[in-house]
Amino acid sequence: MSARPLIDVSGLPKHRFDTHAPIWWGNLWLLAIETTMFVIALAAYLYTQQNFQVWPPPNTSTVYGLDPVPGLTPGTINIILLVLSCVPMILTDLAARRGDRGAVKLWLTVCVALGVVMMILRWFEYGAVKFTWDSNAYGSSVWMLLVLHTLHLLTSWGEAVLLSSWVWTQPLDMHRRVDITALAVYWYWVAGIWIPFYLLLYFAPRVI
Amino acid sequence: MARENEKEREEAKQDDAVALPVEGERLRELEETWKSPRGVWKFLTDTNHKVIAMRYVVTAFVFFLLAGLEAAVMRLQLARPESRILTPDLYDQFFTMHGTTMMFLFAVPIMEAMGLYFVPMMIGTRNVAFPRMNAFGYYTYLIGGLLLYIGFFLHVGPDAGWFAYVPLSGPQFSPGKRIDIWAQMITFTEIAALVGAVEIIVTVFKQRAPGMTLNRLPLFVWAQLVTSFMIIFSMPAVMMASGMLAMDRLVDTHFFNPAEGGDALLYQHLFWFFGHPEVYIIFIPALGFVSSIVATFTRRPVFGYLAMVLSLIATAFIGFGLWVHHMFATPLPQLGQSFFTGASMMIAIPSGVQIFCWIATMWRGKLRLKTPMVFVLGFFAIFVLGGLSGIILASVPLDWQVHDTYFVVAHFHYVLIGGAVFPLFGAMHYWYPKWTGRMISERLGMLTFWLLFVGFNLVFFPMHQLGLKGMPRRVYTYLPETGWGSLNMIASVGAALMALGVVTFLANVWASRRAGVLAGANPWYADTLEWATESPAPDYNFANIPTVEGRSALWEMKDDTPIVVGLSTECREVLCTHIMDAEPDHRYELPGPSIFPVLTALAVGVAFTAGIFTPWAFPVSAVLSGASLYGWFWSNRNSKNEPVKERRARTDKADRPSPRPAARTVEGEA
Amino acid sequence: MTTRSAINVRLGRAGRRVLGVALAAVCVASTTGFDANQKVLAPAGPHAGGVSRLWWIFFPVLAVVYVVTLIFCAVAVARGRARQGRDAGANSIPPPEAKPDEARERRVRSAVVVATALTTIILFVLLVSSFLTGRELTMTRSDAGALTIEVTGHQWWWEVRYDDAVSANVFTTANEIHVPVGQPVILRLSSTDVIHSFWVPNLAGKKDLIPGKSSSVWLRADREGVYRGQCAEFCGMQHAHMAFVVVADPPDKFWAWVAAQRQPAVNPQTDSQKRGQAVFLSATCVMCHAIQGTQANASVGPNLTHVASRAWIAAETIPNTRGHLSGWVANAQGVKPGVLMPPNSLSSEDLQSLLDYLQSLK
Amino acid sequence: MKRGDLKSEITNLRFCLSPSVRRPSARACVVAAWLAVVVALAACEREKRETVEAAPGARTEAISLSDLRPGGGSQPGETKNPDEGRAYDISQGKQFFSYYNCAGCHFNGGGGIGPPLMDDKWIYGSDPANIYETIVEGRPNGMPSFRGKITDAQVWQLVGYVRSMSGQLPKDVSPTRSDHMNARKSEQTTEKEQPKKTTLPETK
Repeated sequence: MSARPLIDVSGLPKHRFDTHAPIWWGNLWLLAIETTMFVIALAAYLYTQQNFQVWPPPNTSTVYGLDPVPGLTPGTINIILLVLSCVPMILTDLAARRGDRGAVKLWLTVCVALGVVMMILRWFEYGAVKFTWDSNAYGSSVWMLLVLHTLHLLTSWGEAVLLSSWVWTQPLDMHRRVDITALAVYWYWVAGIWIPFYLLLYFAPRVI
Repeated sequence: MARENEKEREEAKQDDAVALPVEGERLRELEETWKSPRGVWKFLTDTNHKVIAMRYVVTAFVFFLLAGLEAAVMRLQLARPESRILTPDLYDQFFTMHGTTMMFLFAVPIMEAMGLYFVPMMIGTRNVAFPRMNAFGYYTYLIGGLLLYIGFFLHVGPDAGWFAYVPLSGPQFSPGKRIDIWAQMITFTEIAALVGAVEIIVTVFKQRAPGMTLNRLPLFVWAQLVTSFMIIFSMPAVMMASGMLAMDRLVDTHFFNPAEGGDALLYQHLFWFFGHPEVYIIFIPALGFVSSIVATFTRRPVFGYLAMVLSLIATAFIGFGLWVHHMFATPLPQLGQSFFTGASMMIAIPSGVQIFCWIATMWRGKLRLKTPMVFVLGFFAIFVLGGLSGIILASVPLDWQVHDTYFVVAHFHYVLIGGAVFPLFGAMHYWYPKWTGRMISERLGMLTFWLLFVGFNLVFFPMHQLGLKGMPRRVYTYLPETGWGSLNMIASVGAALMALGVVTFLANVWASRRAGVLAGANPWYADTLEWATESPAPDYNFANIPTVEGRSALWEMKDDTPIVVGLSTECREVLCTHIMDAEPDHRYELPGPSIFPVLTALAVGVAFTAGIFTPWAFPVSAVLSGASLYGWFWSNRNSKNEPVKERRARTDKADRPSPRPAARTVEGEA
Repeated sequence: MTTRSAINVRLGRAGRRVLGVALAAVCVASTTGFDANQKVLAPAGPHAGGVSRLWWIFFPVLAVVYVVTLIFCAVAVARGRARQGRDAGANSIPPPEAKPDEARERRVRSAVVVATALTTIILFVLLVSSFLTGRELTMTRSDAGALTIEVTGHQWWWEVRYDDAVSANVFTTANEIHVPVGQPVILRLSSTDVIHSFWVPNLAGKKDLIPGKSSSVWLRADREGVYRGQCAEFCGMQHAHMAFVVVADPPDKFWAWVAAQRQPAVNPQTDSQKRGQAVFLSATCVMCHAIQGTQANASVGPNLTHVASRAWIAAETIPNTRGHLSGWVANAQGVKPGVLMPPNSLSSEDLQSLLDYLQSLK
Repeated sequence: MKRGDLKSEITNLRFCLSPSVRRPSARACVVAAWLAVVVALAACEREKRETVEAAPGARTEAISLSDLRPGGGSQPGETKNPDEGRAYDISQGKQFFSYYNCAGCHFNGGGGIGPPLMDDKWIYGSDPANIYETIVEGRPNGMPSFRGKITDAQVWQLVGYVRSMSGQLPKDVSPTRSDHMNARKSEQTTEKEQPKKTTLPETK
């Protein structure tokens, strides 16, 4: 019997970026799950809308205020910041691809800091909502969307903290470089998914 | 059976011994690297996909037995009119637990588990893409299931049915913690399902053996892939529904309170947007089992590969477009309902195509009627009937009459037991040798089949009739005047037969594990790659990653089919290939055993269990799971820090297996 | 081993055929033997009639499809086994056919294509017939001169209110819906608590009663009779005992019934009845029930103004006899565990008087 | 295909084999042990639903009523509500609260014709026995006596519910929101009021 031909893979690289990497695909499908959850929350919001004569339903809370639409200022500042925070994240991403540990350290830390600011702003965003989740179904939907997005904000921030603590203390190996590019995708998603929902929660009731 | 080809095997062994001398040192290194930890520690830290999947299978089967017991008690209660074996309160808990367990704790997990076990083996890789996440998934599932059953034993069993319609399941009409436990358990076990789905998709996308293009993917793997996509897009709906229900009950939101703009129908839409795809999530993997078994026992590939794959995909797509047929009796516009009638009937076409293709395969093949194949024939007889009664349910006017009656109960048991449990039993007989290294008894297997088949039809065929005679489902008893007594009695007798069938199966599993004929690598002479390795497979699955030259990987393997070398034996390295054409792309190192998956699952579990009682559980859980994720991440470093040589030196004295005898399984038979 | 199991299977297949025949016999036998009037396939009106007609289109077609599929399956098994025997002998395994012969495959392929096309055509026919029936059943609703009845679902009984332009003519009863033969009736459905589903199989398909939503169903009884119906959506502990009847009477009998129902309750005649009324008004009964013409006007439980005219009590769970009524009043939980009616510990004389009174409420 | 081909089929897969035989260890026993622990725990009665009530017997004798005086006096103390630990009974009480038109005077606990029930002021005492007596005996200024109208079991359910309105019961038995208009905070989210004794309101 003749010897079998061999395919020697020992020369192949140990890590590759983007669609080559399993982590990229894992990240993608997790984001698909999250997106589906947001879409379903959106469907619930719109479904609820058909049960009200006036939209948004008039607010009766004299304690917190009468405005039935979430206050605009903190939310707007926050989304601008959220979109802007993608810039240092892009820089982190590019630095990770180059393997430039210094740049990764710098820009990732900027992202973490921005994340803190955004979460503080999100606190004020909650404060600008003058109704509660137990006022009516509208209140429940608005709060659910806000909390849902905050959870993702928190998660992406936690991941950034985790990776920056690694790059500050450990050498930047290929494994972490791929991880950082995956984090970047998540970060863009957290910013991107909020744009339509920001328009929905803050502008649609004001405009229509 | 295994003896029949002993001669050939002996010859083969000799040839083999000449062609491929055992590479002792390399194999020992592989074994060392991939070795699972032992003892209790192993249970908590292991990340081997086979171990995790087998845990899923065993746990899910235990839940199957529990749910089956619940069904048996219900049948006892319904055997005669006005019997008082169960109080209505207990009966409600029993049928809710039965449905919930069968759907969420048995069917979905066990189908995914079969995928987690065999997908990596069928595509020729050594583990799933994210082994620790896989372990995490199992623990979330286990905690969710235990939560539900602990609740049940503490009189806190859910009692609003497996679809828990609001307002009955809402805060006003279901006081106490019963439904809270149900809702949290749903969310929690769905996390496991979603994690498993991501595992399967990424593993299939990135870790196929060289040469296994998408066009050569075994139908089993296609079925698992399609199912995983369905899980990704349907499970979030039920997580949101159960989450909103829990919020309505715990923090006074108004999603389903009509007085404050909420809507009871919103819940039904969300639930069935998941609930109908759920049926296909259970059923499509079973189609994969059927395809594997049919190919093996007809000695040819399944007829119409492309048609089969397209049918699977079509079923998945259409499966998302017919949820409203569960809501035909609600006040919804007529025109919309007609659309869903069309969609519901359309799904019969892809299912039909698959049935026709299998029949064509048998027609053109060389059929061996072993137990797995007989279960597949039982599947034909039962599933086709269930599919046809499904067409009746798809019709709006007919559904007005048979909806929520025993006709529906009959229908979905024909579809789910016929379409999923019979193939599953077939699959368990089929892959038993791969799991245990021994053949399962044919004689007991046939007995199991006949008990289940006759019992099943006795239980569920009369239920069609009961439905037409006006018996609604979910009634804890009925009046003698209704005349439903005799048919119910027949059904209950059948249930006893089915129970006997399951007992026979368990006895068979137990006895064959001890005394079964040794199986060898490929006792059925099947064509997929899981049979290209020892039974049971070693921790690293394959000594060499194989390559594939056709759809029937083993049947089309030639003497000069290449094998892959060069993967490190010093760390858990797998080969990543291109997503479409499966060309080698890069090597990828998988993490080894870790305690953090179970810690993380426990930390998240705090939120879902204690969260029923206090909102403080959520911040506490966030901190705990944050900490354990930190450990997870930090420990996930490349093992090059500790080369295998040192590790071996360290563990050498401890539990190093003694030098293996070069025993071959065939010798064991003699 | 193989031979033995082959024999098993051969015997088994015959066995399966016998079983199939037996099951079919059970099926036929149970279709013909009607016990109670709660049958889908014994229609007494156009709504259930339309569905029943549709059933008799669907059922034979699907039955034929089933039988044909299984015949093909059986033949395929027989052929496959024969080929196995031919190619490999009795005890051995034939070599696999990894690349089946193209020409032969093509012949099979056309058979599969034909089968798929046939499936599609059959489904299309069924779809169209279903659609037409559905349209017919919803169009007939616009019949003029329909009688409107409001049906409200409660855990676990049915409140039935007959509307009238004159408010004095409006009356309420429970669990018993009387309709005139031949006249269409529109039932406006609502629920006060959870989702119920109104279903009277001999007359119409079911319709859900969803809190916060309005729905209605129409029916017409073409034959005199008493048709039993039952809640079809799980609604809690006593879902099993939430039944009702639709009594279809000739119009004159129906209107006589209506006239009687519009009357307030008869005054107690005997001493015992008078004492019974006093018991009713002073004990727990009055907290939940109404009797027109007395102070009792609560609407938590069924209206008892003409309770004695009803054939069953407790949502058609027990016959309205003195013994059952007495058991129900004394301890309703024993009959329907979980029901909201509490047990009543009345003295024996009080109970007998109360029963005398209730039984006088014709 | 000939026999030789079959042989080569078998040979072909040999290269992937490794020569070890292992048994996977199924952990059914672990799961079984878990379940055994669970069964052992199954003594908790918190969610039990008693559907067959004892027929009300000598109910008013259960509590000595004589020394209770408005605005103070001795507390019976000993008498416990049998239903307070069970969410089902509290929710039944909530249902009866609306069925028996308690809300007609007390509204949803906010008070109106009758005194509010969700605050910290208790004219006749906040103990279960006090509330029981208020319901059974009635009180001056309009609270009617429900003696004989409501069964004992239902009175206790009402007592439990009334106490839940001011947050006196554990959160896991108090009801959450109803499917009604959102008129007040739910019983479960009401913080526990510290009961104060109050004197009788002046008669108008």
